[in-house]
Amino acid sequence: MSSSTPLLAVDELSVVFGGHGSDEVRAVDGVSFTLEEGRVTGLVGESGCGKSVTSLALMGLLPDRGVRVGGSAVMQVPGGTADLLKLSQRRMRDLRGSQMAMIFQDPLSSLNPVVPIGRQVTEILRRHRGMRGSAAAKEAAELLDRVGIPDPERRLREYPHQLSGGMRQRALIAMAVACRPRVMIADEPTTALDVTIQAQILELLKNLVTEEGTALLMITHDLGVVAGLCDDINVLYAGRAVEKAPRAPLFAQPTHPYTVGLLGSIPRLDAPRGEPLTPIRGSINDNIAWTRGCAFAPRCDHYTMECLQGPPDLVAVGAAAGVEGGGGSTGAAAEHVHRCVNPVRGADTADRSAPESPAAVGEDEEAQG
Amino acid sequence: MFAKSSRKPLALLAAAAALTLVATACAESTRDDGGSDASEPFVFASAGDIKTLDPFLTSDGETFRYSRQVFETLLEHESGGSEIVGGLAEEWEQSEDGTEWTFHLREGVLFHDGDELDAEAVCANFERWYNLSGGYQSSNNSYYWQSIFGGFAENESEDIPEPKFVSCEAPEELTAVITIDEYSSVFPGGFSLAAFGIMSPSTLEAVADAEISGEEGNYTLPEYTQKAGTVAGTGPFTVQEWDHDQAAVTLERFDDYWGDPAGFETMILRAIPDETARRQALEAGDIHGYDLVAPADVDPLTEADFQVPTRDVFNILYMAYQQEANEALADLEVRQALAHAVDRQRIVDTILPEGGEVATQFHPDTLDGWSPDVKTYEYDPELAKEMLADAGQEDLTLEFCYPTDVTRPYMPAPRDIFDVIASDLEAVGVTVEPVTYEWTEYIPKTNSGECPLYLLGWTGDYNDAYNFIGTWFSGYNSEFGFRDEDLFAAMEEASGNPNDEERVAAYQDLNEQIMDILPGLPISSSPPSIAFAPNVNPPNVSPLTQENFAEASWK
Amino acid sequence: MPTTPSSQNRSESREGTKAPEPADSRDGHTPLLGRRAAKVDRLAELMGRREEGGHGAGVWRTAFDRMRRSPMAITGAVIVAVFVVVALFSPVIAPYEPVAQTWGDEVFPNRSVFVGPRAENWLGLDNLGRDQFSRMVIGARQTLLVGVVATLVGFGVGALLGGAAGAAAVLGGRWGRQVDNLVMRVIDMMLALPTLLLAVTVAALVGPSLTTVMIAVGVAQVPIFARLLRGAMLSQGSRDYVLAARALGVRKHRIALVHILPNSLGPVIVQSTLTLATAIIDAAALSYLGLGNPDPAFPEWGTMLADAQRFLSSAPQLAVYPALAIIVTALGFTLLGEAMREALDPKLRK
Amino acid sequence: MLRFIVRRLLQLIPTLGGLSILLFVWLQRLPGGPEYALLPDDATAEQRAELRRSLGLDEPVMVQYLAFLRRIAQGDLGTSLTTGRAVTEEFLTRFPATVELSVTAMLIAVTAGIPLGYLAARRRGSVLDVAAVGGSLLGICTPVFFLAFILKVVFAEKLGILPSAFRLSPGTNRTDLSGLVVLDGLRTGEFDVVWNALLHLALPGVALASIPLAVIVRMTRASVLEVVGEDYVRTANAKGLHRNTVRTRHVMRNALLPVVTSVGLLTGALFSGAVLTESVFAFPGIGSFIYEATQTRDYPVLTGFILLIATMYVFINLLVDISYSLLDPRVRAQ
Repeated sequence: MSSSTPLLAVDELSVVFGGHGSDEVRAVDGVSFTLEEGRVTGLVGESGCGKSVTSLALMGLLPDRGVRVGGSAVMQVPGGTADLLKLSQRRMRDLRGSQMAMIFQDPLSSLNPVVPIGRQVTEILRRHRGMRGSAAAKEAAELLDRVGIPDPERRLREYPHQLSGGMRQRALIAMAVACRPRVMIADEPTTALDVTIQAQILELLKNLVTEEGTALLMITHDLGVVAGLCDDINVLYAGRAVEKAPRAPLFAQPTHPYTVGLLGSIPRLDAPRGEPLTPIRGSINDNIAWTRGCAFAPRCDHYTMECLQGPPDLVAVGAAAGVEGGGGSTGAAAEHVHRCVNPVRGADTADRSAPESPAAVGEDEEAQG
Repeated sequence: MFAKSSRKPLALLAAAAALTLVATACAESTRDDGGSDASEPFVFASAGDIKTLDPFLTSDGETFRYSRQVFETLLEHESGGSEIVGGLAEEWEQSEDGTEWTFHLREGVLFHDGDELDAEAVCANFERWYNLSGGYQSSNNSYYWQSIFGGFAENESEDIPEPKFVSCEAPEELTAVITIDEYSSVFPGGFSLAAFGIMSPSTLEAVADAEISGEEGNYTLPEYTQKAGTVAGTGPFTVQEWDHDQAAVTLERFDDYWGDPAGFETMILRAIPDETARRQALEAGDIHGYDLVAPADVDPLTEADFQVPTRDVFNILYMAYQQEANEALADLEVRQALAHAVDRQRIVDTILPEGGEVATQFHPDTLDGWSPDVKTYEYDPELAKEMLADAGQEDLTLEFCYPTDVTRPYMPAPRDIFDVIASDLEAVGVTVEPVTYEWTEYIPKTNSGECPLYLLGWTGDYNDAYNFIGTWFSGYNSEFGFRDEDLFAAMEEASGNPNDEERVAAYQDLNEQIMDILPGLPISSSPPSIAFAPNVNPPNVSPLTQENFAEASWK
Repeated sequence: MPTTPSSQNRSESREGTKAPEPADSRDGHTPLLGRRAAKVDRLAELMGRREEGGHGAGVWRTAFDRMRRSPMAITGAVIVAVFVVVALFSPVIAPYEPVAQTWGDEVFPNRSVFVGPRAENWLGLDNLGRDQFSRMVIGARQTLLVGVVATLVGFGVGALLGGAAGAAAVLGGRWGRQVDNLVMRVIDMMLALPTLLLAVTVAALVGPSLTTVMIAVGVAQVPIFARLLRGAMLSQGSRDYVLAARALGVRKHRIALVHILPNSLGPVIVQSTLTLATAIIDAAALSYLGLGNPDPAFPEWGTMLADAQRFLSSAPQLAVYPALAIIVTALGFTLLGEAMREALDPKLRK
Repeated sequence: MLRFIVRRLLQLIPTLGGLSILLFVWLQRLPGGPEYALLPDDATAEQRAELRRSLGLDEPVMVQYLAFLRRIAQGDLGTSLTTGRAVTEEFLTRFPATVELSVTAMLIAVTAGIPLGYLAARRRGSVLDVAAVGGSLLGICTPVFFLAFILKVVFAEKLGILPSAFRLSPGTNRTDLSGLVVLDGLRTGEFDVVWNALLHLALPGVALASIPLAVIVRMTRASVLEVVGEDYVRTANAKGLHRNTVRTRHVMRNALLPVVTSVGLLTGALFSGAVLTESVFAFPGIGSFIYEATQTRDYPVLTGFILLIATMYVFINLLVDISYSLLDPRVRAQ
């Protein structure tokens, strides 16, 4: 992370749903990261961990009522910087689509079923680039062509239900890149697609980043996607970052049990035959409030009483557990940080965790019951 | 984002909606509050649309209200009364035996189409009626002819009575002589019936070929009866249009009328079936008068300056005992017990319009033939219980019919009257099983004798006792279901007696006989009300409900 | 560090966790097994409160829980409960005979003299001197009867038709689809007849009576129930569990009766509640058209309202009481039905 | 598109055929058979037999049914027992009034209902929303005839600002082209007639609109709430489109689809409501005529009108389906 000022610096972002005291839910809780030109930053975690909420908060697309957003997200915009979380709705509308764009998970439901594709592409050109009529249509066709949709003129007249899944996602990407935004957020862009199409779409995204120098925030639960695309990775659990690191160290030396667990959930070709997978037990719902301890503790094989004494802080890997001071640091000093008092130690990550698990399961009757 | 947006297009939509509402709902500033403009049409609401433009074909009161303004009869009733006076005939006389009626017609009477009235024209009408065939011979299409003049020249069905009409001759231009086969007290009253309105010779020519097609119960009336333009009478109004779509008949003043010209240039008769809706329409200024005012509405209307003249009493409401429908009713003691059980005074006091009174006999006291000496049946539930016990009918169960959704001049709020009587009967231990029919079904059901107890009444057509008691008790009648040959014979004899005094005495005697055998319980006679807007000079109201609207005008 | 919401919370909860600390420290000296148990206990304690939310509870249970918190459902349920209680115990509640014209000599409708509320007659007298309160109370029973029977007619016939069509469509193969098609055409036909018009015609042709009203209103609801149940069964039929049951060789009619039908009844039950409201209103309309119950011994709100409209200007209360009763009762059933629908609708449950 | 319409038209055949069978059976199954309904009660046995012969009731059922169909096809639905005119003629003279009233009611319901439902959805939980939802529930639960009555008492009887009865003030002269008073008046330039007719339409129109209005408000609200949460609305917002573009092209365009369908289904409720509303306001349409027919048991009118209304209702829904398919490309594709 050598460049001077990041394109978008997110600091202590928090999103609270519910508001009126009763059932307050902290969906995102003090998440910080940066996006830089030409780099891909990943937000990884199971569904429900706060990834999508983070992206929607940055785009200003969360509903107005019943939501409190805290922290800051300073972005380089033409003529200076702006905190996305504090901009007026009107200003955000101007930025969305032109400076920042978003690609959504389900391409079918994300396209208006009763409006032709062409209209949905040209409306953004008209809005931000003032193009109309045939000029807009021509540009739209070029955009579709650029994202790899064959016979774009015909497709422009068609409706979303007439397109295949991959085609729809390409159309959505075409809309996202229509105004050459500087920041692009892709929220699980490949989850709903076939594997072969997934690869094509990822390739397309990768090319766009390298060609345009766009900063891409990649939100996914798929570690394969992360490994193939992301430069920096943030692992989120229950609304907080539990580990963050550049790609290489994270895959080589995951330290947070959750990250380890995620990696352990993937079948590996090089694993010995007959060796069981080591999934994380339970679901994202089996957690406790961060304020009471580590939210992951109920699912963690390594937790101790210490984990339940209060919220652990984000510290640089290697720092002693419980030592204060690393919290909130986002600078270059701590490239690899985690939020754990009982980190997994050692080098050969995934393989290591494997033998430990059965023992743990055997001891704890609730694990599989 | 979504929730804080500006509202321009929506505001437009909302504005459009508001405009529509305003356009439809905003007050009518130019609304007439009076009717001072003489050319403004006078609108009168009746309970139903007319059935036909030719009154001969119907027995429907709403049609007659129209036809009395357009057609005239040989004889009429005095304005506001029930005495028979000259109509198209200035004078008339009957032969000794009462079979020959000579009419001296008014001079210079013009039909609406320009024809002149003469004896030929009168006879042409009677000859036409007498010679009708096909669908016209159905009792549905010639009810009054059959009840007054019997059958036709050639009866096509055995059910049709023998003709009483013999001939109509015109010995002089303005003298018509009508011959019938024997005297009956229905004459001369029968000549005043609205069904026998005289039409112009040209009209008769035009309709000579008109036929009633279709089957019994499913007749299609000829076009001349449905569309204005063909029929022409001599009345103060001409019929301009019958708008089926609006259920409205438009009448125009006939400027060449022989008598005083009509007070209104235009008069519209319009149907509003619901009595409350009629009152509201009058209050809202949509109409200027209506008939059959509910008793409860009389006071509020009067307080609000509307005019509610009361007609004289010329009707009877009764509860009939059909003796064949329930054996118990064949026992005189039971009939009497039921009579003692009903508090008729309460019905008169609380439900009927002011001016109503308890009836002692099947005959209003305003008509000759009423007897002061009939047997009376006081309200006495204890006595009623005793009598029922004597008759061995402590557990009597009776079906009791009443009509729904109808108001008759003699019977406002049938259901209320039924409720009161039923509760009185229950109080003396009779179990009442209520049965209801719509009016059009009620008449055939009660006529054919299916109801043991039922409410019905009668408004007189003309001034003769026979029009009341003769209607019911001149022979076996399935409405009452009893045979009393002495009574029937006496009735026929009285009716055939051309001597007025003897006849009246005979009727008084008959009334006493009837109340002794008690075929039903006369309940009341009550004056039906009619209402007019404050700015109308109303016509003289008629006990026969035969108002002549030519007498009315704007104030 | 700025006092963001998160940091505030953190300090709060630290205080909150202090209380159980002694227990934890004592555990520090206990053997391994005990320590583990303590860990589990502590965890259970921390997670404890979320268990009540209950993920294991059935659809109906969760729906009920949701309804308990919905003001709409509570209002509706209270109205319906009051109505049903009044209807069931009406002879006990009514102070007088509803048909006794006890005060008949005090009311003069022909002179617009009416008697309003007073000590012995809480709602005054009607136009024939009967106690209005007693009539209203007894009327509740008649109204309930009409509503329930009409709904049962609609439900019964409709469920039979719709259930047969649905079962045939889901399980019957080609024959089944044809049966379904036939039944649905019949239902389409019935749907093409506007409900009240259908009821009016039936009532006009059969003659006015309480039975007529109940049948007419009920018949008008048949196609709605039929369509609803068929639709629900079709959507259930395409669920995986049906496929699984078939794969396991469960007999077809057993699948239909034991699996599909019970799972499809939700919307139909909701509709029954809503239909009760419709039935009460439609019955009132039929009474207004003169096709209602002619027997004054059994006062019914619709008849009372229709009958009292003629006194609206001189004694508005006579019409207003039954009108309000009808509106409030119908509202009660509608609120309850809508709340049930919302509670059961997975789309709205988010 | 054409194929779609043709297919829908073909689907109508069984429905209408079934309807005719239903009515035919009805006619046959009438208590005592049609000869009892058509003849006075005191008719003789010979008269009944004669009628049976003349109605062809002694023929085989299939022959009778075909004859019945032939008569329907020729527009012969019998003759009214009370007026003696052909049922079809009665229907046609009264139909324009009901069309005018229904269209007015529908216009009121749509122009007021959609914006209201939209605003209620947008300000969910606000006073407006509670009022709109509560009001529409109340609207559904209030008997139409009672509402009509109250409107009449307040605006016609007490305030006296609106007429309480009829389609036009009696005696209004107008040129009749189609029976549709407002349209005719606009075409001939008789604007006083138009105004007069609108005043007469106001109260019955509002009364008749109550139920469709309530339904449309609730549907629009629910539909908007659902659509607002859809992904494509989020996409549209993420594109930075203007609010109005999002609102019209993305939200309303989709939210109104179910409302369009409901408009078709609501015409049924309109016909039912017309019976009540027209009779309260003495509005001379088919509704008040049906009301009178129920009073007089005018059997041919009742069955004939029911058949015509049902047919019309089927065709209106066909039109709605077609317009729906124009609005929703997904339906067209199937």
